[in-house]
Amino acid sequence: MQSKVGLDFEKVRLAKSLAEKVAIEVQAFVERYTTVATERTIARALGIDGVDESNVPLPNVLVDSLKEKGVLSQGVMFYIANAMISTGLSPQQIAEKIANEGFDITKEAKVTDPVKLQAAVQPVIDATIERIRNHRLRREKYVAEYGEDRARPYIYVIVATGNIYEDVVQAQAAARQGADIIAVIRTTGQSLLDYVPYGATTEGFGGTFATQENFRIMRKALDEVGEELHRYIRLCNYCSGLCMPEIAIMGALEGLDVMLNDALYGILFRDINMQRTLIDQYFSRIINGFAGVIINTGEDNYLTTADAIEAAHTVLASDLINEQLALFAGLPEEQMGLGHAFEMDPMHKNGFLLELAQAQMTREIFPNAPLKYMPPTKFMTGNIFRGHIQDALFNIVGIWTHQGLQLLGMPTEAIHTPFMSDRFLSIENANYIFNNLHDIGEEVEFKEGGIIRSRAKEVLDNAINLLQEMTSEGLFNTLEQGKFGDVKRPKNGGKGLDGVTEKGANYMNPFIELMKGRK
Amino acid sequence: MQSKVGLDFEKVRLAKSLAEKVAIEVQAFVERYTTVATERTIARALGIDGVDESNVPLPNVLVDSLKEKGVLSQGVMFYIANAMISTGLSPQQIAEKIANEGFDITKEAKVTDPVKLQAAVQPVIDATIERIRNHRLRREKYVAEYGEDRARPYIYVIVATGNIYEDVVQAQAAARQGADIIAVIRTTGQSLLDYVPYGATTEGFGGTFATQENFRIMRKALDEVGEELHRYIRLCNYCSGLCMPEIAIMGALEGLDVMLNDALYGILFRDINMQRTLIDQYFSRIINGFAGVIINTGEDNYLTTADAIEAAHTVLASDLINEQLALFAGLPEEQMGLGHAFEMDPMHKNGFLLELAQAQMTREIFPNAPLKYMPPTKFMTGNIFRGHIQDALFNIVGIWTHQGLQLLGMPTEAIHTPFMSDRFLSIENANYIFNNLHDIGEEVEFKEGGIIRSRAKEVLDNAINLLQEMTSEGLFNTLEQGKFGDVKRPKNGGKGLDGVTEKGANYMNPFIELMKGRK
Amino acid sequence: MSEGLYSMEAKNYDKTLDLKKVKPYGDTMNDGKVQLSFTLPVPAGPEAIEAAKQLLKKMGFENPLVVFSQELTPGFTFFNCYGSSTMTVNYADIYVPKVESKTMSMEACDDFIQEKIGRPLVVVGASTGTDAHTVGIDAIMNMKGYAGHYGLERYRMIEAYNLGSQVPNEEFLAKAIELKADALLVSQTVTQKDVHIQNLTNLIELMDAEGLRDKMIVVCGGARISHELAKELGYDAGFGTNTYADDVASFIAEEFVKRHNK
Amino acid sequence: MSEGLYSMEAKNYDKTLDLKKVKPYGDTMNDGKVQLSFTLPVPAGPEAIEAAKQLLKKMGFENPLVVFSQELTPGFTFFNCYGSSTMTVNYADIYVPKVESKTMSMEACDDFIQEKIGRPLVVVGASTGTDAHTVGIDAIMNMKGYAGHYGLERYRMIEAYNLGSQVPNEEFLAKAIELKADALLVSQTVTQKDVHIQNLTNLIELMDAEGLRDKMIVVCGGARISHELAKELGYDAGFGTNTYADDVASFIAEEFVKRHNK
Ligand code: B12
Ligand code: B12
Ligand SMILES: Cc1ncc(COP(=O)(O)O)c(C=O)c1O
Ligand SMILES: Cc1ncc(COP(=O)(O)O)c(C=O)c1O
Repeated sequence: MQSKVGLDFEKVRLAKSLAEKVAIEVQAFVERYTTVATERTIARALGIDGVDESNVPLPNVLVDSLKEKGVLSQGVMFYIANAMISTGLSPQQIAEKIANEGFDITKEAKVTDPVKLQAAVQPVIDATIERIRNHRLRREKYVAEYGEDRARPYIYVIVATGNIYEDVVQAQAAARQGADIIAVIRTTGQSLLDYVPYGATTEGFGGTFATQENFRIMRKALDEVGEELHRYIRLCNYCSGLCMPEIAIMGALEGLDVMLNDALYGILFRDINMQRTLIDQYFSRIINGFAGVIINTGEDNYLTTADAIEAAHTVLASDLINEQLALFAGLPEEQMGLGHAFEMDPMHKNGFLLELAQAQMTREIFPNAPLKYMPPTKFMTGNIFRGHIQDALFNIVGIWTHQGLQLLGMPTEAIHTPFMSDRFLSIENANYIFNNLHDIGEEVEFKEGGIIRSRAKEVLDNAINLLQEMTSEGLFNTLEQGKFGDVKRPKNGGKGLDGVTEKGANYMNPFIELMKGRK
Repeated sequence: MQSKVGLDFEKVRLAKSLAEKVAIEVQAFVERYTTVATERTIARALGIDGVDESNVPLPNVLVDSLKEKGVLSQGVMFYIANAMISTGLSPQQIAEKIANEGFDITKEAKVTDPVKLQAAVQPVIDATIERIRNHRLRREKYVAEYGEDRARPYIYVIVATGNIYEDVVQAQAAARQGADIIAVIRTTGQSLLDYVPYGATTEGFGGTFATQENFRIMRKALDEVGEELHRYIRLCNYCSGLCMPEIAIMGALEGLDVMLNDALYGILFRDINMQRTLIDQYFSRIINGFAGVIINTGEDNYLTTADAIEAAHTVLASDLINEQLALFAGLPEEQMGLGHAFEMDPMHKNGFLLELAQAQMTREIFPNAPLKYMPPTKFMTGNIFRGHIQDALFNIVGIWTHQGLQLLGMPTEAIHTPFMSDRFLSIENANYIFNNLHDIGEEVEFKEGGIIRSRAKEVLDNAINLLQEMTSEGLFNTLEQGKFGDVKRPKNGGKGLDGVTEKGANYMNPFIELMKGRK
Repeated sequence: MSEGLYSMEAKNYDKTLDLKKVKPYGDTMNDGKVQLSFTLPVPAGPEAIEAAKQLLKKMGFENPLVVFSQELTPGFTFFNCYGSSTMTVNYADIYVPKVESKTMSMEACDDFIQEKIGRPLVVVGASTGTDAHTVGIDAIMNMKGYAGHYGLERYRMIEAYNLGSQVPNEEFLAKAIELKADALLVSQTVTQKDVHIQNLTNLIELMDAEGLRDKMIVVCGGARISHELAKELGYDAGFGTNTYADDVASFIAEEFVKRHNK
Repeated sequence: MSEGLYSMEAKNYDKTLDLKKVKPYGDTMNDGKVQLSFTLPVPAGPEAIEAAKQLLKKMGFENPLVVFSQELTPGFTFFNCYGSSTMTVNYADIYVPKVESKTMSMEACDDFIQEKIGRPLVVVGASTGTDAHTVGIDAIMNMKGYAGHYGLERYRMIEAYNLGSQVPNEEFLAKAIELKADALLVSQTVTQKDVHIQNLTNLIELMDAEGLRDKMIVVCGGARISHELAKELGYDAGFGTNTYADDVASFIAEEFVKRHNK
């Protein structure tokens, strides 16, 4: 490939190998541990669902009972398999028994032969694997039938009424107007809950609870409107946070297509403990990889706290690390929605040229990734008219550099979560630009030694320098020093560290084997 | 010069020589005639101003009296000079005498020696020349003192309240927001009046009367705000129409900077007789040339009635002819605001690339002309949000291809003449884009054989074909056939033909000699 | 663990749609959300923002929010605002008069005229008064048509005369009489200071005076014309944006048959 | 010849500015022009347009004009409208309470504190409650500052502690007591369902309960915070957009001196 911005692909290779070094260290750490969330995920993968009398989800009941007894390190799978052998009950029945009768699952755990244990749970595991695979096939069938114009970014919009039924109205309206991906924004701070709420929900703040029932309702609504429109409409939700792998498996079970799935986001912007969430991330990405779900990473957020010109290289460095971490989890490049953003001060002279350079550079460094490109947010104001143009420039860069998932900006970004009409105006904006400038990327070349090529080189060079430092410092220290997003996070600070345990002797998670890197 | 769109400059030369042929024929015709408007212009240049009891302007009183007596062909200058010699009165006093006392100026016209006649009027002529020159120097002094960024188009906005005093408020507001040129739109249909109203006016429809007093009021207001801002603010008005040279001289006397000045516009869009207005145009352009006034031509209008993709070459052909006609009138290239427009259906796939091609092509074909670039109007709707983006794309093409005068589009184009806030939003739009994409034209190259280069070639080729036809048909026939703007106009149809007369034996107009091609 | 992080109080208004009391919709039924922008002739500052909010309250908005304000020039401040309207509209009871003809294709219309009338209809159109806009009337009449709909000149059973723009009403009528027009088409684009109302009214008065009003079908059109307005002014029909020749031709043909129904 | 082509009737309203009766301004004083956009939960069509117009009339608009309408999804129609408001505001009588301190430069402020107080002031800030937005409080406190104004951490005579975001009020107060804070800074960005009002009120209640309210200067800020609102909620001052560290530092220093004025 010939680089349009004059990238030196030797340097790109260097950057990737440095990022790999950083990631190897993280990965070595991560594989030694499990967390309450990871264990609840296994519980869900074994078919455990529902809540107890006081609305506590059964996976929490189960995992908390193990934690209280200090045996979480052996993992859910070990105890459930044992209990299935000893009681003949299904995992769900076992969980209900714990909730209703105070059944002590740890007492009966006598079998330690992994072969026997695995045999006991195999039918349940197979059912889960089958269900996830069927959703993947369902998606592939729709896409094959309807087709799509891959030269344009997907039009990606959010709905955020707080009420899943109102969300459906908004989502179907958006699909009819031209949206390709609907993201149901989670209620404020759900990422900090150490459980996933249950059932259909109608009250949230600036977003709707991510629940399995809500996923199901929206999936159905989008399949319906997709059939009406003869276009496959993708559904997106958020698994970053304290329940990362749990939401991932719920999404996989309900046929979601896109998941925000990034430990770094949680660390930096939600003050979630870094050890906890990096461990969770590993399993969550294995699941998303297997389910054919595109993940999104959150580097775009760095530019909401740090300066978009000064800190552009931190976005790239983080994307490179995220790529390596995703590869370790067996997630194919085609599912890596690595994040970046259009966040420069609109008053910056030639700022558009810098944005263009960065977007094209990112495109070329990750040629197979469906890059997630985030709109201006920081410099959006109550002036919706100017805001609409900022979004138009963002859309121009999107079509020009073939971004993958274009999260549309809304003119009312600085004011409120989108009205139905805001979304209409934004989709109209994107459709207009994507069509009217459709082939501009193929038409235009960038001058040697110009602002654009120089900028691409500068950002890559700076990212390499940062990665070089990181290979000696390690990711954890780098985060402690505030290199990303100007936010400093202590290794043992933040939320959720008490949910982490080293894996014990009997620990088992056959899903990793079955799902990692597979379809 | 290297063409960015791969233009063949041999073809450009061919096109210009064809256009010259068309123009020569027109010019030969034009020089043989005079008109009531041209004669009123001479009257004004001799200092005649004011109105009679029934509000008829004195230049009209004078010229009508000659026309009634059937001696218009000898021209105003001949009679005034004679009357000055015989009565010792000034031209103004003579005109008043005609208005008040029914004085018959034709009776006393005995002197026929041009040298004697010229000597009589010389002091009056000198005063006029001096006054116009001083305005030119005034402008040059301001511009030298304040400086300007010529890499960006001038920001050109209209005011159109109907009330000159309200216009001043709007104009000063616009200047403070960043406007470089203020055009005071004329009241609807003033171009069809065969006189120029007198005095300050406060009631017009969708525009304010062009009067000499209104020019003076606005000039003063703009000089004031320019001093406040330390930027020279240009004033624009309209002389196309039945009073073309008359308004030109009024503008020259009051220090206007830009004048819409195009016979073709009047013919096609106001149904003004083509002979009449082409004759008037000649003198008007001589005046504008001398006064340092940038003229604007109206080719942009063609695309409001014809299709912007199909008819692009008619705009170019007409610009080429207008260039030649302007050169015949001694108007330097640096004052030729040749018109073109961004008028494609926004839903056209890759339409932006075609617009870009045409704008760059026009830029290169007229490298020294301060091209006037008109915004989308035809495809503007009541959707002001989408409209604001259409205008943003227009602004992008403007900065990218270094247009000269960017007449800003207003989001409310399809709704009403601009509110103060509409203008603010439009100027904000342009300032944002011009700064944020400032050097894009230098950064970017167009692919060989791509859509952009092919389009430029196609339009130039089609224009050459059309000009080739026109060299045999002549301009008049071409207009009769509806080749421009899909509008057909008969040679003897339209308004104002009865104001045309062949020049007589004693006819004289020393201003042509004194002003044409001079400073 | 299960204690919610946030209070979950319901939005405290009825969220069902009542067509007798329709309210604006932001993202929830009956939330009343409206966006407004305007300029006030006062300098920027907290007092200006307060003035804008008071204005919104007078218009019946709850929770007025000034999200942007900017002084445009000394003494004039621009605002962008949001608010929840407390006003409702009885949509169920709205009745708007509409052109009642069914639009036929060109071929169908020609056949209809041939069969029911047996001779071509004469249609004379113009952009009248001081109005110089021709694109609208051209869209309806010109051979080549508009947006894929052929114009009246192409109809086999319509004899169409397009007089162009800036045609005074007197001239227009004279020509109509001369051509024995069955129908007149008047286009009006400029509406500033209601110049179109005056001009349209004037034509009907002239026709009344000459006893012609009942002899011809008279139709007007333009971006700001509605059927309702046209009826008020004494026209047989009015057409706004997104009208095509087939709409007009069908109306004229059907109206003609209705009138001459033996 | 002199007969005008057009009637020249005056705009028939008073065009002088009366600050007791301020009206929106389009391009002429008192023309009342306002732009509005909104969605109604009804299908597109003439009835929808009529409904939009009726709504505008109820809001007090004359000549309501629907210039654009589009069905967003079946049953929901978006409108862009213009109208002339008949409402007026008495601008002359508006009084808005404002922060009364004079903003000093960082150096001047440090000198002022040194001279009048003689010791550094302790300032503790946070984005409290469930609010995760830190950029606002960082803009005020961080060393590097914001838009060219250094933050409080850089002030020689201010000891600044930034506790970050999502800090519960209890924790915030505990820390303030521990650090012997002279002033508290609370940032609130999320305002959905008035969560900020509840959270801000709760802090003051806690302080009252512990008898701390008079011992500390308490200031809040955020994009949707006004001084007026802050005062209502029991704070000493409130700061909105375009606030910088120097505004806040000056206020705190002057207020401190005022209170401890012997
Ligand atoms: C093109 C144009 C021009 C061209 C006209 C070229 C020409 N030969 O027509 C030129 C440049 C000459 C021009 C001049 C002026 N214009 Co002009 N112009 C426009 C523009 C950009 C487009 C109008 C158009 O062609 N629309 C496309 C046609 C197809 O749509 P339509 O007319 O609505 O027609 C459809 C229907 O309404 C209907 N229809 C129309 N007529 C009829 C008749 C019948 C019988 C039927 C059945 C149906 C029907 O069918 C058509 C097809 O669907 C509009 C802005 C805009 N974007 O709308 C301004 C606009 C109309 N112009 C405006 C103005 C003010 C002027 C000027 C007065 C400006 C000036 N001071 O110089 C002048 C003078 C005009 C005059 N005396 O009349 C204003 C009018 C404001 C108002 N509401 O009063 C507008 C809205 C721009 C603005 N924001 O100021 N203009
Ligand atoms: C950056 C950002 C984020 C970042 C925050 C990163 C961070 N660490 O801060 C991230 C991505 C994490 C985020 C998350 C969310 N956000 Co957010 N976010 C924004 C954004 C784009 C910019 C805010 C900003 O940084 N402004 C710049 C600063 C400098 O301005 P400022 O805060 O107004 O501060 C100035 C003054 O107000 C004042 N000031 C502020 N605080 C204080 C305090 C004192 C004492 C003083 C004196 C002065 C003062 O001084 C400052 C300097 O002048 C806005 C949209 C926008 N363009 O405004 C949305 C926005 C604020 N977010 C919003 C929402 C809804 C959310 C989420 C809830 C979305 C979700 N469902 O996931 C989440 C969760 C947040 C939570 N629980 O709090 C909404 C809030 C709507 C509302 N009014 O309630 C907004 C308006 C976007 C929208 N249209 O929906 N967001
Ligand atoms: C990677 C990632 N995950 C999750 C979120 C949203 O998380 P929360 O629900 O915490 O707001 C974001 C928001 O920007 C994100 O970028
Ligand atoms: C060359 C030219 N002259 C004059 C005008 C305006 O003339 P009128 O006053 O007739 O509207 C235009 C308007 O577009 C124009 O392009």
